[in-house]
Amino acid sequence: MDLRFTPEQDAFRAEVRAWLEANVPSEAKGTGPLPSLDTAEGFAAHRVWEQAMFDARLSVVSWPEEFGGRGAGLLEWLIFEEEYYRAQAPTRVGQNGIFLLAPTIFEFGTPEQQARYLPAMASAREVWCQGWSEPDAGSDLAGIRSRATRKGPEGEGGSWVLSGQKTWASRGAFADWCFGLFRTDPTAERHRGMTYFLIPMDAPGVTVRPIAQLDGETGFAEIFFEDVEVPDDQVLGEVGKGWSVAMATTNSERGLSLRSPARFTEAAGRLLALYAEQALLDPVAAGRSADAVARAAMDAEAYQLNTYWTVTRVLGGTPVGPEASMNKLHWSETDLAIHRCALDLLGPEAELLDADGRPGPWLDGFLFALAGPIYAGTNEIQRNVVAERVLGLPRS
Amino acid sequence: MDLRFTPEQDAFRAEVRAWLEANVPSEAKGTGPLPSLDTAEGFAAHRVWEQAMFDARLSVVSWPEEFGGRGAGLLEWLIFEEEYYRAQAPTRVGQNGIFLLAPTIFEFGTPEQQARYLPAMASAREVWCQGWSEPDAGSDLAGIRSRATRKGPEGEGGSWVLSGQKTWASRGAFADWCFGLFRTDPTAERHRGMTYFLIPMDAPGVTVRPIAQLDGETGFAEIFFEDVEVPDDQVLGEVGKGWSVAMATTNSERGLSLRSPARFTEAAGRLLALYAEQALLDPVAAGRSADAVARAAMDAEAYQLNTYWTVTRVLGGTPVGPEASMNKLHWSETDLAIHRCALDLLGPEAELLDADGRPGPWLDGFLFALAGPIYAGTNEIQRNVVAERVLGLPRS
Amino acid sequence: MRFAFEDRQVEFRDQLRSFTEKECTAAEVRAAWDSELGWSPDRWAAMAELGLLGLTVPEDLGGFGFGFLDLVLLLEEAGRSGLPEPLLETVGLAVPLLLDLPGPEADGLRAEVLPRVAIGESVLTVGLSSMVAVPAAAGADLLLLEDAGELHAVAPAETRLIPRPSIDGARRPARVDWDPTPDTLLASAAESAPVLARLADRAAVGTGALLLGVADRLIASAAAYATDRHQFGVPIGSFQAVKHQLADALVRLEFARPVVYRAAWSLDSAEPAVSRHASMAKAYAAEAALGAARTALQVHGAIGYTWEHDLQLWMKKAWALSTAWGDAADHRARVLEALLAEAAGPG
Amino acid sequence: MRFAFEDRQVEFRDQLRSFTEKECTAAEVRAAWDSELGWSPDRWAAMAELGLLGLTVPEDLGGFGFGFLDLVLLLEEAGRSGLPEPLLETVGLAVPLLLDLPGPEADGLRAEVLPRVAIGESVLTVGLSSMVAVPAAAGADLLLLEDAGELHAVAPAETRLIPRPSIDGARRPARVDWDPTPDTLLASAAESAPVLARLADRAAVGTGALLLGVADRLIASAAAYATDRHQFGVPIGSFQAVKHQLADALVRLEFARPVVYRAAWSLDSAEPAVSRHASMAKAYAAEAALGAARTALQVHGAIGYTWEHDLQLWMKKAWALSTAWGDAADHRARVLEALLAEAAGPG
Repeated sequence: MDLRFTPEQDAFRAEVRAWLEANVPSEAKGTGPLPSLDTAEGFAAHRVWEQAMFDARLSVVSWPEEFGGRGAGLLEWLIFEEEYYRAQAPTRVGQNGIFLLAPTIFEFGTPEQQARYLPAMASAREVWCQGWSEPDAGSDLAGIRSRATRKGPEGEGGSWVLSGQKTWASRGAFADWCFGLFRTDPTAERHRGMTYFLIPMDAPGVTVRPIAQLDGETGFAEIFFEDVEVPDDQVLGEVGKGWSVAMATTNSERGLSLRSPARFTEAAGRLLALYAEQALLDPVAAGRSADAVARAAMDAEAYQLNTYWTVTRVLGGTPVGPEASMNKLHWSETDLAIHRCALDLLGPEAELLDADGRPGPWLDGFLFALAGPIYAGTNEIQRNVVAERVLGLPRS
Repeated sequence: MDLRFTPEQDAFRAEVRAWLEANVPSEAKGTGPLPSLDTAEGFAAHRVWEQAMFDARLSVVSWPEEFGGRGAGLLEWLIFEEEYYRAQAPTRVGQNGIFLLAPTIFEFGTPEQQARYLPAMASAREVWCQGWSEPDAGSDLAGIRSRATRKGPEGEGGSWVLSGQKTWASRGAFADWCFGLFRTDPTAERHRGMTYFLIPMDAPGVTVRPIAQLDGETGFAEIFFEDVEVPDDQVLGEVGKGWSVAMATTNSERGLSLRSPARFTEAAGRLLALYAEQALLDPVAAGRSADAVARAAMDAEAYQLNTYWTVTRVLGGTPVGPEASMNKLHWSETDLAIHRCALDLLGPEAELLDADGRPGPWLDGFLFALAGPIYAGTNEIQRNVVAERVLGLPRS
Repeated sequence: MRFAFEDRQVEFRDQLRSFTEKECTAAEVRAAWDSELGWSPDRWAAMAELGLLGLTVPEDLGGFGFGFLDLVLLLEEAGRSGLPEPLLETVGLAVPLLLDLPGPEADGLRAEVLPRVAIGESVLTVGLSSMVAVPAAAGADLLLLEDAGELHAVAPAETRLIPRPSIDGARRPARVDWDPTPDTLLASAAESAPVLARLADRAAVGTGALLLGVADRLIASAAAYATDRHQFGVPIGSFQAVKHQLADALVRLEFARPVVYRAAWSLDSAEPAVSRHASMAKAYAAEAALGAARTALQVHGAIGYTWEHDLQLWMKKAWALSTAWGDAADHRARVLEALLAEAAGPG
Repeated sequence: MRFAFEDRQVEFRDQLRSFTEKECTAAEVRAAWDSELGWSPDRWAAMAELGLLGLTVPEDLGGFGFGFLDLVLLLEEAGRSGLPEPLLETVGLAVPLLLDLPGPEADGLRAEVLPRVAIGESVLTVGLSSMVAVPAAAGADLLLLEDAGELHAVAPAETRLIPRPSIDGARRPARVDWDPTPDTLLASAAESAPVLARLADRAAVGTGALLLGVADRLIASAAAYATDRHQFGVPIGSFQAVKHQLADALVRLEFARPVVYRAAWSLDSAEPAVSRHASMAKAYAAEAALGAARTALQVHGAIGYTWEHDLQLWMKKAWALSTAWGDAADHRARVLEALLAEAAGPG
C-alpha cells in the first residue's frame, strides 16, 4: 500500500491543472461561464469547449491514442477528474457518450464502428443521448416495448425499422445520436430478444419533445420513433443480445466511470467554506449543522478512498461487479446530504432564486442531487442488487 | 378543544400521587427497590405490591367496580399512568393479564369467566403470561402449529388435550396461568381453525424453560405442552374463532393500553436531567447531543399528545383501528432514541455495568428498548399494516 | 381534557376544502405561480365571501373574532390545496398583530384597516428587519414592519420592493426598502417586544399548519401513484420498500398533527409554554413535510422530477416553508432551552 | 498510488483466521467471558507461537518490527472472531508507545519488556487519567499510565484495581488506583504529549479495525439467518424490508473499510493529517458497527435477544467499542476542526 502518487502522476496533474487554468471559460477571462446546456447557444458553446479539450488530448485521457486519448490509466483519469472539478470547468456535454456508450463500443463494437464513432464522440462533433427508459419501463428495463422489425435480407447489408418511444433522455433536445434497446424478437421473454441500436437523431421518423425538469430547464427529452430505418452497421453487438450488451453500459453507469469522486469532494470543499462563512456570521446557528457538515465531508472523502481502493483492485484484474450498486447508494446519498446541509446552513435564503429566477448553485445542486437516488437504477433496485448479489439473500 | 383537566381529574391525580408517595417501595422508606422480577423472591414481592394497589382500588382503575376497578375513564387511566411512572413505582407483574388478556375477557368471556379470572388477575393472586409465539411462528402468527384435540363429547362439559410449544412468554417462569392459541382444526387454512385457551401453568404436562435475555435475566420462557387437558370452560370465545378473538388482544397490545405515554415522558424527563448534568461537566461534548435530546424529548411529548388525541376520539365512539400500528412504530423508535441518546451522553461510561454486574438504568433501558421494534408485531409488520390498511396500498 | 376540534371548526374546514377543490385545483395553483402577482384577487374576493378573511377580525369590526384554533385547520387546508393567497400573512399574522398592539392609538388604525380586511379589500403582510425578504410584499395594501424593535405600518407607496423570487412560486418574497418615520410608528420597542414574540409564535404554528397540509398532499399523491403505477408486472405500492417509506412518512405526519393543534390551542389559551409549543409545532411539521417530499419524489421516480407533474408544486412548498420563520433545528434548539428552563423551575 | 494490502499482510490475516476458526469459536468466546480473567492465557501463548505478539516489536528485540498496516487486518479479524485477548492493548498500543518514548532512558525498559511481549510472557495495557476504567487492567503484567500529562510504567503490585465490568465480557475494565513516583516515571509531560497524541490516533484506528470485524460478523450472521429462517412460507431474506436494511448496513461497512485502512497507512507514513484520518476511521467504523448491530438484531428478532444466541457477543462488542477512545460524534467534531484548519491553510 502506498497512497502517494508517482512523480509521473504528479506531473500529469500539473499539466492538467495548468491547461485548465489557462483554458476553462471564466468570468475573469471574459470567456465564461458558458450559457446553459439546455439552450441551443449553450449546447454549441459546450461543443466548442470539448473540442478544445480534445485538441489538447484531455477529453478522454484513458482512451487509446488512436481514438484521441492518451492511453492513460484509471488513476490518471481520477487525477484528471479531480482537476476538472477543482477548476470548476463546464459540465461535459459529451458525457453520455463518453461514459455510458464508449465502454460498450470498446467491448462490443467492430473496428469500423470504433473508428466511426469514437473520435467524433470525444471531440463532441457528435453528441449522444441515451434511449433507455420508456414510459412503462423505468426501473423495470426488461419491460421495454419499443421494437425493431427486419427489413431486407437476413445477414449483412439489410436494415431495421424502429418504432416506439423513449424517455428521460438527458441532452436529448440537442443530441446528434441516440443509443438504445429495441425489441427485435417480440415473442421472446422479458430479457431476451432485444438489440442495441445506434440511431442518428436526424433520421426521418425521429421526433423529440423536450421535458422540463424541476428547475424549469429542459434537461431531458422524450424521443418518438416512427418507422425509423437503421442499417445493420448501426447495430452494436449481436442481434438479440442487446440486454447483455446494455448491462455492460449499465455497469459503467453505476460503477466507476460516471460518478467521479471529485464531484463530491469538490462540493464538500465548498460546503466547508460555506460553514466557515456562516460560522462567522452566527456561530450558534451554524454549530447546529456542524455534525452534518462533518458527516457530509467524510462521506465524500470515503467515496474518494473507496474509489482508489476499487481502482487498485480493477488495475489488478478484478472487475467491479455488483459492488457498483454500493457506490451508487453511497454517492447518491452523499450528494443529497451535502446539498441538504448547505441549504440548512443558508437558512431563510435557501428558498430564494437568483435575480434571473434561476436556482443558485446550492439549490440547483440540491435539485440535481434529488435525481441521484432515482436515475441509473433507483436506489431501491440497487439495494436489491446488493442484498441478492453481494450478500446472497434469496430473490423475492 | 380544551387541554386542561377537570377539577375532578385533578383531584384524582392528587389522590393517586399521595397514595403512591406513601406506598411505593423505596430505599428511603426502607421498603425498596423490590428485588428483580426475574427471581422467585422478586416475583413474590411484586405480587404483594399489586395486592396493595388492588386494596386501594388503584390496580385497574378503568375496570368496573365489581371486578376491583373504579369504572374510571381512559383519561383517568392516563392520569394514573403518568403518576405511576412519575413515582417510579415497580414494574407491574400483572401487566400481561391486565393489559393483554383482560380486554379480551371483557369482550368475549362469559360472566362466569369474568368473575372467575378478573379479580384474581387484578390483585396478582393469579399472574398471567402470554402463549403466543412459537419457534416457527414469530411474526407469522398464523403459522401456529400447537394443537388441541377433542376429548369427550361435543358441546358442554368436555375437554381438550393440548400439545405443542410456545415461546417468548414474558413472566413465563413464574406465572400461574397462560393464555394462547391452539389449532383445533388441523385441516383449516392458516388463519382459521384456531381456538383461544386459558391454561393453568401447574396443569399436568406443562413444562417451563426460562430463557435468558441479553441482560442475562430470565425475562421470558418457553412453555412445552404435552397432553395437557383443559376443560371447555377454559376456552375463551368460540371454538375455531381463536384468530379473531386473539386479534382483539393484539390490538390492545399495539394500541393504547400497553404503552402508556407516561413511560416515555418519564424517561425523557430523566434524559433532560442527564443532559443538564453532563452539560455542566463538559458543555461542548454534551452540546453535540443537544439536537438528539430535543428530538427525543419532543417525540415522547408528541406520543403523549397523540394519545390524548386518540383517547378523545375513542371516548367519542371511534375505535382505534390500524392507527395502533403507527403508535407502535412511534413509541418503539422513541424509546430507542431516548436511550441511545442517554448512552451517547454517558460516553465511555455507557458500556459499564453496575458493581453487581447488572446494567445500570440507562443501559438496561436501552436493552429493553431494543426489543420494542421486535415484539408485539415487528415494526416491519406494522409498516405493512400502515401502508395497506391506512394508506390503502395493494397487498404484496 | 378534550383534544378534538369543534364541529363548527371541522365544518369550516370542509367548506374551504369544497371551495379549493373547485377554485384551487393544481392547474389554478400553476396559473397563480405564473401570474404577475402570484395569487388571484378573484379568489381572494371569493374567500372574503366565505367569511374566511374576517375570521380573526373582531365582531365589532365586521369579522368573527375567532382564534387560532379556528384558523389552524383552514391553514392546513390551504397547504393541502396549495392555495397561493396570503391567508397566513393577512389573517393569521397581521390581523392578530394589530389586535395585540397596546393602547387606543392603534384603535384608529384597526378601525380603518380591519373592516376592509374582512371584506377582502385590504391585504396585509408582516416583515422583520432580520428577514432577507418579506413574503407577499408586492400585493400588500399595508405592510407591518419591524425596525430596531419598533413596529411600523407602511403603505406600499412608501416602499421600494426588490423581488427575491422563491422556489415556491406563490410566496413572492421581496426585499423591502423603506424609511421609518414618526408617521409610520405603531409601537415603541418596549411595547413591541411582547407583540413580536407572539407574532413569532403564530408564524411558527401557522407555517406548521400549512406544512401539515403540504405533507398530507404529498403522501396522498404518492400513495395514489404507487397504486396505479406498475413495474415488474405489479403495482409499485405492493413493494415493501415503497410501503415502508410511505408508512414512515405517514407516521411523521400523524404525530405532527396533534403537536400543531396543541400549539394552536396554547396560542388561544395564553399557555405559559406557548412558545415552546409553537416551536415544537414548526419543527415537527417541517420534518414531516421534508420527509414527505423526499419520499413522494422517490416513489414517483423520474415523472415526479418534471415540471409538468404537479408534485413539484408541493415539494417546493415543503422546501420553502420548512425554512420560513426558523427551520426545524432552530426550533428544536428553542424547545430544548425551554424544556431545561422548565425543568429547572421558576426563578 | 496503490491502495491494497501486500500479499504477506493478507496471508497473515488468513493465518489468524484459520487459527480463530479453530481456537476462538463463539463457544470459546463465551467461555472467556465467563472466566475469571476474561481471556485465555493458553490462546495468548498460541498467538505468540504464531508470531502475532511480536508483530510491532523491533527485530533486534525479538519481533518483526512491522507497522500498523500489518496489524490492521489482524485487529479486524480479532473483531470478527470476538478474540477476547488484549491484542490491541498490548501489540497495537503499549508496544508502539514504548517505542515512541524518547531518549535512551527508555531503552532499558524496552530491552526488558519487549522481548517478553513477543514470546507471550508479558501482557501490557495503557490507561489515561481521563478514563473511567482501564481495559484489560487485571491481566496486565505492566500498565503504562498517564497522570498529569506524564507517562508512567506501573507494575500490577503497585496498583489497586476496582473492577468496572463492561457489557463486553472480555474487556474487563477496572479503575486503577496508583501513586505516581519518580521510579514509575517514563517521560515528562512535554515529552509525553506527542507520544500520547500518537497513542490516541492508534487507539482510534485500532478500535476502528476491531469494529470493522464486529460489523462484518454481525452482517454475515444476519444474512445467514435471513436465508434460513422462514416466515409466511418464504425465507425472511426474500422480503425487501430485510434486504434493504442489510444492504444499507453493508454499504456503511464497505465504505468504512478504506477509511480505516487509509488511517493505518497514515500512521505508518507520518502523514500530517494522520489525526484526522484516525478520527474518521473511528467515527466511520463505530457507525458501521452500531448500525450493523441494530440491523442484525432486527433481522434475528426475538432469538437474537436471547443470552444463548451468539449474536449478543458481537452486539455487545459493537456497543462497548463504539464509545471506547471517543465516540463517533467526538471524532467527527475532531475531523471538522481539522478540515477547517486544513482549508484555512498553514499559519
